[in-house]
Amino acid sequence: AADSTVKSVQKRGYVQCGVTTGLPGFSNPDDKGKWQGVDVDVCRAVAAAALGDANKVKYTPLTAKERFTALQSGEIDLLSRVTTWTITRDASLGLNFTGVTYYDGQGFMVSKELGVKSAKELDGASVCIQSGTTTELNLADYFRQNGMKFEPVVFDTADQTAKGFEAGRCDVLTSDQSQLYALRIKLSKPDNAVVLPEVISKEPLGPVVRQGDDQWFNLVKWTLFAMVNAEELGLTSSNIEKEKKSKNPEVQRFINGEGSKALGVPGDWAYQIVKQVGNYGEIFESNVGASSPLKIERGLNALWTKGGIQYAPPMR
Amino acid sequence: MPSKKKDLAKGRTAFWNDPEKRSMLYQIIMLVILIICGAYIISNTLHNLDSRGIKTGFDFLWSEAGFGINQSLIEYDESHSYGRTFFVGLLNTILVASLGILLATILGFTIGIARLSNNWLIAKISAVYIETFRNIPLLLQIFFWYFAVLRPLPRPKQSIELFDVFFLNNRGLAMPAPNILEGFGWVLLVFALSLIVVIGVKRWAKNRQDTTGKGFPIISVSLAIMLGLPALTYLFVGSPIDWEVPTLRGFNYRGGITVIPELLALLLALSVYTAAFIAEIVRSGILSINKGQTEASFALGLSRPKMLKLVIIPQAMRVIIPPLTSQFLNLVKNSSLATAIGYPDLVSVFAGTTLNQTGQAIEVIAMTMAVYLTLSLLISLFMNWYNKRIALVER
Amino acid sequence: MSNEVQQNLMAISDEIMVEMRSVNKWYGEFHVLKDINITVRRGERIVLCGPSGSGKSTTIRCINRLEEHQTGDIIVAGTPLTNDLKNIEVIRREVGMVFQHFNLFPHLTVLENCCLAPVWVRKMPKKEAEEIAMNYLKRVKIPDQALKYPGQLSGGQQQRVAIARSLCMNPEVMLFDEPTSALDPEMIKEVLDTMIELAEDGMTMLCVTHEMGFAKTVANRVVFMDGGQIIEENCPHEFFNNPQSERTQLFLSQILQH
Amino acid sequence: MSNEVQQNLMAISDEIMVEMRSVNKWYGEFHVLKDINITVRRGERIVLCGPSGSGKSTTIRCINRLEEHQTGDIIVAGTPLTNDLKNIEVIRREVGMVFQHFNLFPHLTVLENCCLAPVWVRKMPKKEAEEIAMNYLKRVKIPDQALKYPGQLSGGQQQRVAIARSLCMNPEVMLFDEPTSALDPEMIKEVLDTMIELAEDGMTMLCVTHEMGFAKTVANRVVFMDGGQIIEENCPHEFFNNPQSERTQLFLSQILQH
Amino acid sequence: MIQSDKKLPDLPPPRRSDGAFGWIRANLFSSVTNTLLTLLAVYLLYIGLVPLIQWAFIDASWVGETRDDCAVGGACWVFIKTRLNQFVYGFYPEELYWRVNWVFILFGVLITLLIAEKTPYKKWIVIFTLTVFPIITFYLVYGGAFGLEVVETHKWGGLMLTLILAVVGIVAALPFGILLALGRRSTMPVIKTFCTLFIEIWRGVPLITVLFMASVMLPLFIPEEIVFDKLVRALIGIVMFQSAYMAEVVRGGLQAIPKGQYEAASALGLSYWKMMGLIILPQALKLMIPGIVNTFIALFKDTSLVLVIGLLDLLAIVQAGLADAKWAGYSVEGYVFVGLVFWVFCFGMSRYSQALEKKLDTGHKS
Ligand SMILES: Nc1ncnc2c1ncn2[C@@H]1O[C@H](COP(=O)(O)OP(=O)(O)OP(=O)(O)O)[C@@H](O)[C@H]1O
Ligand SMILES: Nc1ncnc2c1ncn2[C@@H]1O[C@H](COP(=O)(O)OP(=O)(O)OP(=O)(O)O)[C@@H](O)[C@H]1O
Ligand SMILES: [Mg+2]
Ligand SMILES: [Mg+2]
Repeated sequence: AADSTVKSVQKRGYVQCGVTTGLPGFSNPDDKGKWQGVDVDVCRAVAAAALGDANKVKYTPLTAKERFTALQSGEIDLLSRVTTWTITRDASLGLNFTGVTYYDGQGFMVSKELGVKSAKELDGASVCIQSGTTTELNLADYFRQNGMKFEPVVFDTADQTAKGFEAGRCDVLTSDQSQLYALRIKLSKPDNAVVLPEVISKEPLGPVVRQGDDQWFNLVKWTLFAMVNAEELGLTSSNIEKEKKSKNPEVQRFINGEGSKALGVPGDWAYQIVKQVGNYGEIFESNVGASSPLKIERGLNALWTKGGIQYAPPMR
Repeated sequence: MPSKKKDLAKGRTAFWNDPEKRSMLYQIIMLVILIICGAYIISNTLHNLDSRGIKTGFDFLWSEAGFGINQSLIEYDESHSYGRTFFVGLLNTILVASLGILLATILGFTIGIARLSNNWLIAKISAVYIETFRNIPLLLQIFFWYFAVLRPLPRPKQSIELFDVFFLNNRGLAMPAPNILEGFGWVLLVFALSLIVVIGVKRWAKNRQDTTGKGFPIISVSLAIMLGLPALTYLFVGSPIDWEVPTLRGFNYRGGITVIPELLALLLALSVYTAAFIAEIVRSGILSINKGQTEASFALGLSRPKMLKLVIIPQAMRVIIPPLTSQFLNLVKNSSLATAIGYPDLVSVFAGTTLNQTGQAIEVIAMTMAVYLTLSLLISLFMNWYNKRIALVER
Repeated sequence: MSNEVQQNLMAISDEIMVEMRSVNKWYGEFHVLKDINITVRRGERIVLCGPSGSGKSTTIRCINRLEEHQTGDIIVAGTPLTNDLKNIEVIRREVGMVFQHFNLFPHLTVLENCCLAPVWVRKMPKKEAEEIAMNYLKRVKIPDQALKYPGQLSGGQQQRVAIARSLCMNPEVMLFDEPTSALDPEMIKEVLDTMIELAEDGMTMLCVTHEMGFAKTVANRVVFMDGGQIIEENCPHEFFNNPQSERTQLFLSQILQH
Repeated sequence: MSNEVQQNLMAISDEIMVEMRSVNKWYGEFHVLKDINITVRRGERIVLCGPSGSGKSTTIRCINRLEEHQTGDIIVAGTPLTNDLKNIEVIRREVGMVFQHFNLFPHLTVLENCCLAPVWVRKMPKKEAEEIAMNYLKRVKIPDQALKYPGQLSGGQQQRVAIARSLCMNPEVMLFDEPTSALDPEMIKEVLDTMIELAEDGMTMLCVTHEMGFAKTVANRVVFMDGGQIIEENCPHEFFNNPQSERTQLFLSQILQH
Repeated sequence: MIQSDKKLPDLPPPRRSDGAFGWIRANLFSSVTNTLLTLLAVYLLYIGLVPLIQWAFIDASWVGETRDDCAVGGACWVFIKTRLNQFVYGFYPEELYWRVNWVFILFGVLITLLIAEKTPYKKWIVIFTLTVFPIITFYLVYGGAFGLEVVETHKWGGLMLTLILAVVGIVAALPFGILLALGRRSTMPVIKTFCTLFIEIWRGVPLITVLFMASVMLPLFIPEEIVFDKLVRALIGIVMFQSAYMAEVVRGGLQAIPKGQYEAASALGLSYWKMMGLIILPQALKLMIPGIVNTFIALFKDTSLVLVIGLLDLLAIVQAGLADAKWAGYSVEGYVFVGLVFWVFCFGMSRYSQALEKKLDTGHKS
């Protein structure tokens, strides 16, 4: 009965975006309160596409356990909060995952002095973990499968989890690997902690929207694809102005905003994304990659052309 | 005033002037408004649920939970159902709340009485205690205690040991757990018997005290009987309990019972905080007792502690109970802050992880609120009953 | 009747039960008791009277240390009243006190009220204490109320329970602080009668009261206080018929007119 | 003086101001008022007396619906007292009431106490209400206290304010429920004097009181109640000197002895 | 037998001959138990206070900009100092602090005027505080009129947010509380039942579940078109919760008004609402002030719970600051600071309410 989300976002003038309560590299307020990170840039990209202005976003910090309720209830338009794509979530929570912004896997971080080299040695360990995550489920599976015991110590937020780990409440902190790196730099002595090599699960992280609004779903989905495609096409925030004159038909289609009618957004939507936010590679590098404190390798998240699995359907 | 008589003839009361009919009307209006509001909310909710593709229902309670919980009073592991997580959380809430009530009451009464001590230093320290702890948010205190408890405790390898069976470290306090073997029934039987004996001895001792005035060391004797006889039987039937002593294996002590530090910290925070309020209640309850009662007790030669015990506190209880009840209720509700430090209470386990894994917000929140309402109601009922029982008999 | 009672009264022994020697007391800066000297012998019955605020209550409350005096000596049944808790304890056992507002313990039955101190202070067996209590309750004529609570009794009955409660400790001296002034007129008599009986049995009594009839009937001496001092002290006959001081005369004229 | 006042009083008209016809009232199962019949004519002054708990207060509180009666009719100044809020409102405007405990509004000054009802119930302009109030305050002899708060006045002064407050509504009938019994003896007179003056001015009054002097001085009739019934009703002279019923005699003997 | 007929002089009380020593003896060592207790207390104070003072003052570092300026072993107040603005204003734009400051100043002045004994026109100040002041505050803090730039609520935080939540919560809860209390005392069964249920249900559930509901579930219950700000939703939750508590305070106040006041008012012909508005509530409200202040203290402390729904109140913003790797390891200082701020506010208020209670106790005899 009501407007589609695209319409109501445009009427309202901003995108309501659910993010974490603070996870460096993904969504974290700096000391001025300005939000930064990959997830935040996704929100900004959606705003750039829908409204032409990447700054028209309101962030709602959510704990892991609030996030789906907040999305279901309509409090937020878009959940961009390191959320793992699983079948239950996709199929039975009334939600739709729009794609994968980051291919992750669950790992372990231990304190160096324990001298543990492999996750297989963790029998009987206390594990700090964030509540309401797939991590919580994977962990149980992994230990059960390997016939090991563990004691879960469950916290509400990433910060608290790190605090608990630091205070020695547990031997291991488990989370998605990217987050482990992010949390590690929050420790007072980051060098005392090591991330174990094992990856025990697939954690494709991506933005989520409510089911039943295909236009909005498509917009978010194609915002992601646009960013990947831009990287593939070599379009960056600095060169896209110049590339406007490019002869490459693919670039032209990109800049002219193929599909804008159906998505219900302005014609330069893809251009605005790259112009104001950047392409996927840029976002990755500046937030979690080499030019960030996290220094995470591209790995799986490299373009399919470069040995990774980031692949976007063509824009035509 | 004949003019008045005319238009106010009896029996022709306009219905809005008849208080009964008027109140009827008000109530009907109120009901209608309530029903409309209710219907509006429900229809909105249904519509919203539908348009957002959320399925409702309690089926999820029977599906496998798949996550671990680090403290459970009933058997639980990942393969149990979400429904069971509800009971795990519920029991954990009840555990911390009831221990908290017990501790807070003891501490609160002690400090409330100490506040009135004629030792200047003690009175002042109690005052400082009260003013400090009741004026700082509980959440902050919970964080404080958590880190205050965690920080000085060693890692498991360097545990503080007591008698080689208790081990204290930052994973908690590991204690031996009893494994009951065959023959233990005898011990229980003897224990029951010794209870009966003790009751008999108590009767006899009271009788003797009443008739001859001679006291009898009833407490030590009954303790001896209650502990000694079963202990002898225990040895006689060949120690039918296998104490499972925790041992350090891998990262931590295995086996036995572990009291996790979250429980300890939460318990400390809740009881220290609530005790400050209870102390004030106790103090004002005591002060509300007429000065004449104190004077009469002194005039009879009672000492101060006896006066408090026999005369003042029993009377002050009447004044204390109602506000004490609301402190108990507050404590139960405040135990929900457990979630801040990861103690697996109802809010943390059920309204937290389970809600999140299943996405059934309405059902889960409704069940959680119902639990707190029920707990509150039970406590109120009990305290009201108790208060009635101790009410003064008057003409 | 006056004579009759006076004749029935037992002789006064020479033993001094209460002695106050130049006692002074201040409330903060306010000088309430000025140089009070009172001697009470065993078996004596003394009535204290005087206008409101003259320090009567304060005087008798000093005797069992409900108030602390600052200078002067108070000696009760041979024990000097000092800061020593032991002495205070001893004295309080020997001295019974009855208050204007009864001050019964409302959460205990009449019998329990009476037994409380014997059991907990004198460590008497409960059975024995109850027997004694019943005896005294009979004496104040309310044995049938023993199992009721104070709240269920009339004011006069309550005051009689208070008297019985004090008697249960078997005190050497009884202090009364306006025992009838909170009572309705019909009840005053029953309490006064109880007190008169007590006097007939030879109890040493120190009694603050405005009941001049009682003073005439049983007192050996009447002490008149005003402004924190003792103005006049005399046997009742002289005191009422031939008051010496002007202030006494004024007081008597006011109180007897009433 | 009695005769003098009686002579000064204005004649009683035939107009019936209050009529109670076989009024019955129960509190739960307890039958408090049994078949009460009272007729008060304009200018009449009636004193209700009787032992405590006999239902005097209840009777007069029924007249302005502070209590609801269950059977029988009450007609006040021509208006029948029914469930009709309009009627109740009309009656309350015509009937002033003075309580034992004054019930002044402690958060308002004396003047505001007096003006409240005229302004809010009679919708009188504030100026006018204040003028009237000052008039009545003069009449009860405390115009100089107008700006004080009730808490700053003595009991007697408070009761006179309460009377003035009622008068400000210009009532046809005044009800008094033991107006002097919460007062110290010195103050009783000032309130009684005010009431006597009011009577002299011809106010219709229904008064529950134990002040027999007042009854003798101003009452046209004395009504004696016991156990919820009217036992006897007579002019004061007959009532006091020649009581008919035994219960009246007993009551009088108790109350006059006091 | 005249003892003395002349009036003896009033003498000054004897000075304690034993001075301070006597005081100590009487108050600390009057008996064996007392002596033991005193010694125990002194010992506890010694092991508790000495390290605390050492840490908080003697070894503490006060000046500097970064963690390197902090000495080891003592408190590092530098952390608090560098972050103080954020702790007070949250992420409110720095150049607009003056707007918040004006509100603080105005609020302080109004409160002082209200608390002071002899302020003239107190009634008008109360009305101003309850009506005009909130509007001024709204436009100053939020903006959006008179050429003031809008500052979104998600930028609000710190002490400012804590105060806003608490003050708005209590002020808005008062009218609801009064209605609920009147309803609960009503003789009409439907209204009475509704109000009783409403009050008891809200009082029976924990605030964090209420906040959780308000923050994520409220949109489920209202039409999709209506959107509330997150802060507003938290406030709705707090107000609902608080009005139930307020209703009980009001009910207590109403019960303390003697029956005679109702009777006198009815006898004068006042209708129910006039009686309530003119006679009963003005008196009851005065009696309720201590209760209201106590509720306010409770609410003020409870505002810290909004951190579980992601609002950055004082406690949350300090915690966020603690998460900054640059300052890792100074959490104790952070918590001590928050504790101290809350304590100062709550202690001040509780003293005020105690003083009021005492005044009412002695001053209400009429
Ligand atoms: N605790 C106290 N602090 C200060 N002054 C007091 C205290 N108790 C009594 N007073 C004052 O001491 C004086 C004597 O009081 P006391 O009660 O002994 O008088 P009283 O002769 O018993 O009078 P009454 O007949 O009214 O009982 C009075 O002026 C009284 O106001
Ligand atoms: N609200 C009530 N509920 C039940 N019984 C009541 C109530 N009010 C009064 N009564 C009873 O009704 C009877 C008459 O009361 P009422 O106050 O009219 O007596 P009264 O003649 O005015 O006595 P007093 O001289 O003591 O004022 C008494 O027995 C009283 O206990
Ligand atoms: Mg006295
Ligand atoms: Mg009466």
